[in-house]
Amino acid sequence: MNTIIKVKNISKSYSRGLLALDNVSLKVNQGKVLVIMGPSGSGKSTLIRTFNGLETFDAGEIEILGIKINQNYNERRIQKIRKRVGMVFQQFNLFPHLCILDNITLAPLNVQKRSRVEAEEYGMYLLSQMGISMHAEKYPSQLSGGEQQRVAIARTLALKPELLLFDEPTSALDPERINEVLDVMRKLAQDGMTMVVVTHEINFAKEVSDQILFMDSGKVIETSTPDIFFSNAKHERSRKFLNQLDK
Amino acid sequence: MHKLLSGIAFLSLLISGCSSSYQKDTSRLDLIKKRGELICGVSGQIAGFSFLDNDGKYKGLDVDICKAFAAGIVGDAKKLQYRPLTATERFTAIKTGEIDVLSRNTTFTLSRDSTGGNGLSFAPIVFYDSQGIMVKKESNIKNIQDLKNKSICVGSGTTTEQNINDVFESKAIPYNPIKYQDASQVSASYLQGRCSAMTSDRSQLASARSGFPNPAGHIILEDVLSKEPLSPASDGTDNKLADALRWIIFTLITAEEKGITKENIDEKVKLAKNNPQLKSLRRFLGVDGGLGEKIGLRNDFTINVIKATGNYGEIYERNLGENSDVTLSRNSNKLYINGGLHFSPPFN
Amino acid sequence: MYLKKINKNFKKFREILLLNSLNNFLTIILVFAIFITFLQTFNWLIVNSKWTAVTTNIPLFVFGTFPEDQRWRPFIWIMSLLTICFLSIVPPKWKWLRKNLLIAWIGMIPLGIFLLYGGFGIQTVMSRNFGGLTLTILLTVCSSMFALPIGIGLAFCRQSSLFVVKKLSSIYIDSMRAVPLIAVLFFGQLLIPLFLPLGLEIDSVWRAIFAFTLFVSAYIAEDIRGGLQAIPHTQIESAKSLGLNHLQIIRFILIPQSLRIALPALTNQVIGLFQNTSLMSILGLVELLGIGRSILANPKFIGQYIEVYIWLASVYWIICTLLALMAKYLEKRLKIA
Amino acid sequence: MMRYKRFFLQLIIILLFIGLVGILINNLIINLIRTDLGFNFYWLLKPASFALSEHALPFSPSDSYAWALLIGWINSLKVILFSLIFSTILGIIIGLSRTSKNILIKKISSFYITFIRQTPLLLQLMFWYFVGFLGLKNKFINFSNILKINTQGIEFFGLSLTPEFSALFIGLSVFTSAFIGEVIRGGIISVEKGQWESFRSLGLSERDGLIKVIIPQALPAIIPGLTSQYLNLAKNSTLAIAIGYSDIYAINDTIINQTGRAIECFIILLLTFLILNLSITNLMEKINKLINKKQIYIN
Repeated sequence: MNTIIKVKNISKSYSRGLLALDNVSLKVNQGKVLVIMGPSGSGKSTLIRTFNGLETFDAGEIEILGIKINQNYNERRIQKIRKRVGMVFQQFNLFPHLCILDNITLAPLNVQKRSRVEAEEYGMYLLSQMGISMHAEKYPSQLSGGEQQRVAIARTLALKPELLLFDEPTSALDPERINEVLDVMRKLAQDGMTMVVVTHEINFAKEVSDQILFMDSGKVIETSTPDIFFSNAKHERSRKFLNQLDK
Repeated sequence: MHKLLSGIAFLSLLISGCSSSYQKDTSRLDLIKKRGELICGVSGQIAGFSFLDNDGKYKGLDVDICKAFAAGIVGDAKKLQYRPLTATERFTAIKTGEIDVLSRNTTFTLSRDSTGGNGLSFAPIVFYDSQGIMVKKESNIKNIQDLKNKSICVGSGTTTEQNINDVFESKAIPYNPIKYQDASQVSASYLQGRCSAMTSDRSQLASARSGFPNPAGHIILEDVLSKEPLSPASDGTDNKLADALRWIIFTLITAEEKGITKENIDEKVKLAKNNPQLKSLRRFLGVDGGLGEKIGLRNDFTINVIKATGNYGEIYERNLGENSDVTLSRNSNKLYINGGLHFSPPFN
Repeated sequence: MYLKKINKNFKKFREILLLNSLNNFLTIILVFAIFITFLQTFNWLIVNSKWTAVTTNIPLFVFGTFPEDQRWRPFIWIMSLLTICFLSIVPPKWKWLRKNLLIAWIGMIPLGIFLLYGGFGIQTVMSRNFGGLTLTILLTVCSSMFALPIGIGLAFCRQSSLFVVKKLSSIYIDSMRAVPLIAVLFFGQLLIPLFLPLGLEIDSVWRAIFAFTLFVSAYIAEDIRGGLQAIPHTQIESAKSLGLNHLQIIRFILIPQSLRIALPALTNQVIGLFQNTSLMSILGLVELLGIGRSILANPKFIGQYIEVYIWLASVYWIICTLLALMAKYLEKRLKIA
Repeated sequence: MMRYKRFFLQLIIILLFIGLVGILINNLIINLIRTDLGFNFYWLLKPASFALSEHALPFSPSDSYAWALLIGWINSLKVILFSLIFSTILGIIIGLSRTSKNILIKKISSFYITFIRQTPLLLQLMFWYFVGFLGLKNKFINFSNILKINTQGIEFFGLSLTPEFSALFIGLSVFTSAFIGEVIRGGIISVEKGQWESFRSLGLSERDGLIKVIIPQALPAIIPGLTSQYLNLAKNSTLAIAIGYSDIYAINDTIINQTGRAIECFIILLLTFLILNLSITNLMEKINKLINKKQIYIN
C-alpha cells in the first residue's frame, strides 16, 4: 500500500516563541481518510496548510506523493505538490469575478494546459455530479454557501488531484446546508479518494474516517481509529474535548 | 547663498565638461527642405497679426510672413504648419526645435538676440511699432501722469511689461499692473472696467479697439513708451536659416519697391527673361546671378514668395489696411522712398 | 371629505419640506433664491444673450483647425468611440463581441491615430491642426489607456518585495502626486525637448499625452494599490493551492479583482483627466477650452464671454455626467459578477 | 542562491535606472550647451524689473528675482490658506445638507456637487473672474460698508481683496467644497446605523447627536480624505495664472519668459511644492493623532 503523506517530526514556532506545531508526525496511506480534530488554536489548520506549502515550518520533513519538502522553502517542489493536491477552504474562496464554470476551468486551462473544450466538458460533468450544473453561468455571489462550497470542491477536483485537503469545509455554512457538502465528501471517500479533513463533524468522522488525529496546543495527543476514539479515547484531554462537543 | 549657488554652478560646469565633445549639426534649413514643410510659431490671438478665423484658418500679417517663408524655402505656401504659442513658450520652442521660425509679434531686443540672452537670431523688421496706452474717453485721462495709482492691464512676460515698468519707474509714478497671459484677456478685462488703462503695442491697441462695441469711446494716449520693432526670429546658432529668412523678408520689401505684385509677377518674369538689359530685375527674379543658391534656396525663390503672398504693401493692406477689420495707417511702415522705414539692401 | 384630503396632502408636504421652524425658514429662503435665479437667468437668456460666437463656430469647437474636407475622419472616430461605449454599457448577446470588447477598446487608439494623422492612402494631417473636442478626446483616451497599464505596474512594484523596486516606485508615485498638474504639463511642453537627443522630436500633442500619462499613472497606481489591499488574502491562498504560479495569480486573480474594486476611483480619474485636458489651453494647445479662448480673441465675438463659457461648461458637464452614469451602470453590473 | 539572485536583479534595475537618468542628463547638458542656455542660479540675485500688483511684503521692480519668487510664494500661501478655511466651512455645510431630511436642501446640495465636479476648474475660475467679477460693471453689491463686491474686488470690514484674488479664492473654495462635502458625507455614512438609532433612543436631539456622537466617530474616516483635498487645493492654486493672479507659478512663468531659465525655475517650483505638500501632510497627521488620542480617552 502506497503512503501518500509522511510527516516526520515537524515543528513551527511563531515569532513570540509560541509553538504552533510541536514535533508532529503522521502517515496517511492511499485511499484512506484522516480526520484531524482538536479545539480551536490547536494547530490543526496550520498542520494541514503545511501539506501544500501555504505554511512553512522550522524543522522536520514532509513527504507528499513522494515529494519531499523541508524547512527551506522550495518553490518548485511546492508547485509540483500543489498541482497534484487539492484543497478546500472554510470560506470557499471562490473567485468572485469569474462565473462558476470559469472558476472551475481556470486551473485546468492555465496550470495543466488542457484544451478549453475538454476542461469545460469535465467541469460540467463535475458540476452535474455535485447537482449544481444549472448554475454554471452564474457568479459566486448569486449562490448559497452550500452551493459555493460544492463549487469549490468541484474546482479542486477539476485538476484530478491524488489527495484532497479539507480545512473546516462546513464551519461557515448554515446548519441545514452542511449535509449537502458532507454528502459530496462521503461519496468522494467511497470512490477511494485519499483525504485529510479538519472538521468538528463527529458523525462524519465516525462514518467516513479511517483514522482520527487529535491535537492540542500544537501537539498530537492521540491517533486512533474512530471506534476507539469515540467510545474509549486513550487520553484524558481527548475525552474532555469530546464531552464538550456533545454538549 | 552665494556659496551654494557657486557650488551648483561648479558642479554643472564639471558635468558639462564631460560632454564637450559635442559637434554642431547641419542647418535647420536643410531639415525643413527635407521635411518639405515649415513649422511656424504664431500667437493666434491678435487680430490683424494672427488669429483664428471662422473657417478655422489662421490669418494676419504674421501668418502671411510664415507663408512667405514657406514659399521661399519649400516652394509652396501651403507646405506650412502653424503652432500657436504662448508668450512663455515661444523662445523655448525655437531653442528646442519645436518650431523652425517664430512669427509672433516679437520685439527685436539686444538681450533676445544675444547668445548670453535668449540666443535668437532676428530677421529684418516686418512691423515698426511703438508701445502705447489706451484709456476710455470718459475717464479724462490725458497723459501718463494721470495714471498715478491706477490699474493698468498688461500682457505678462512681454517687453510691454518691462517697458511700462521702466517708464513709470523713471518718472516715479506708482501704478498697479494687472497681468494676463492672453492679449484677448487684457482687452476683455480693460473693457469690463478692471483697469483704467491697457498697454500694448499701438498696432495691437488699434486692433483691439476695432473690435470693441464702441471704438470711438477709447483713445490711445500720445505718450510713446518704447520702440517696438517686431520681427520674426529663429535659432541664433543657425546662420544659414537666418540668412534665408532675412532675404525672404527683403524680397517682400524689394518687390514693393520694384512694383512687383501678385498679379503682375508673371508678366515681370516674362519681361525679365526677354530683356537682358534689365539686370537688377533679372538678378532679383533669379534669371541671372544665381543669388538664391548662395543662401541655400532656389534661384527663383523670390517668384514663389511673391506669388504666394504678394509684396509687403499687399500683405499690409490685406491685414491692416483701409479695407481690413483693423484699419491701421501705415506711417513708419511705408517704404523709405515714401517716408517710412522699410528699406531693403540690394539683391547683388 | 375633500378638505380632509387636502389637509392630509398638506401634512405630507409639510413632513417632507418643513420639519421644524429652522427648516421652515431655510426652505422659504431657498425657494425664494431659486425663483430669483430662474427669473434672472430667463431674463438674460431672452433679452441680453448673443450666441453668435457659439452658433457660427460649432465645427471649430468640435474639430478645431482640422482641414474642412477631412472632418469626416475625426467624426468617424468619435462615433466609433460612442458606439463602443454603448456596447460596454449594454453588452450585446453575441459572446464573441463581448469577449473582444477589450481588444476593441485598445484598438481605438491606433484607429484614432490613423484617422487623425492619416497616411496609408488618406491625406496626412499634422497634430498642430488638431483641436477642439477632438483633441480633448484624443488626449483623454490616449492618456488614460496608457496610464492604466503603467499604473497597474507601478502598484505592483510598490508592493514588491524587492527593496529597490519598491523604493523607486514609491518615490515616483509620491513625488508625482505632490506636484501640480500644470507643472508636469509645463515639463512636457517645454522641458522634454531639452532631454531628448538632437534630431529626435516628439510633437506637442504626444508630449502632452506623455505628461498626462506620467501624472495620471501615479494616481491610478494608488487606486489600484487600494484595490489590491482590499482583496482578501484567502483569494491568493486558494489560487496558490490550485497550482497557479505567481504571474498567473497576478493576471487572473489580482488584476481583475483590484480593477473591479477600484473602478469608482478609476472613473473619477478619467473624469478628472477629461476636465484637466483644459489646462493645455494655458500651454498652447487649442483643445476645447483653448478653441473657446481663441474664438473670444476674434474681434467679431469680443465680450461674449458668458455665452462661450456656458456653452463650454455644458459640453464638459454633459460628457462628464455621461461618463459617471456609465461607470455607475458598470459598477452595478460588476457587483453581481 | 535565492538571495544572490534578488541582489543581482536589484543591482541591474539600479544600474538601468542610473543609465537612463544619465542619458537624459547628458542630453540635457548637450542641449544646454548647444542652445547657450547654461545652468546656474546667479540670475536669482539680479533685479526682476517687473512690477507686481499684489504683494504682502514691499516689492519694487529693482528687487531681485529671488525676492519676487518669495512674494509669489506668499501670494500662493495666502490664497491657499483663505480657500482652505472657506472651503472647509462650505464643504461641511454641503456635506451635512446631503444627509439632511429636508428634500429640497438635499437635492440642491447634490445638484451643486455634481455640477461643480462635472466641469473643469479652469473654466470655473475664468467664469468667476471674467463673468463673476469683471461682469459686475456698475451693479455692485453693497451692504452698508461691511461687505462690498464690485469690479474692484471684495471689501470686507475694510479688508480689500483684488478681483483676481477674490475670483481665485471663491473659485477654489467652491470647487474644493464640493469634494469636501463628499468626504464629509462619506465619513458620516461610515458611522454605523446603530449609532444613530442609539442616540435617538437616548432622547438626544438630532443636532446634539450629530455633534456629540456621529461626527467624533466619523472624523477618523474624514481626515485622510480631507488631507488629500487640501493637497489638491494647494496644487490647483497654480491655475491662478489663467486669471492674472501672481502666484508662485505665474511669477515663475514670467521669470522664465524674461530669463529663459526654464530648468532652474522648474526645479525651484518642484522643490517649493514638495515642501508645501510635506507641511500640509505633517500638519494633518498631527491633527489626526490629536483626534485619535482624544478618542482613546473617550473610549
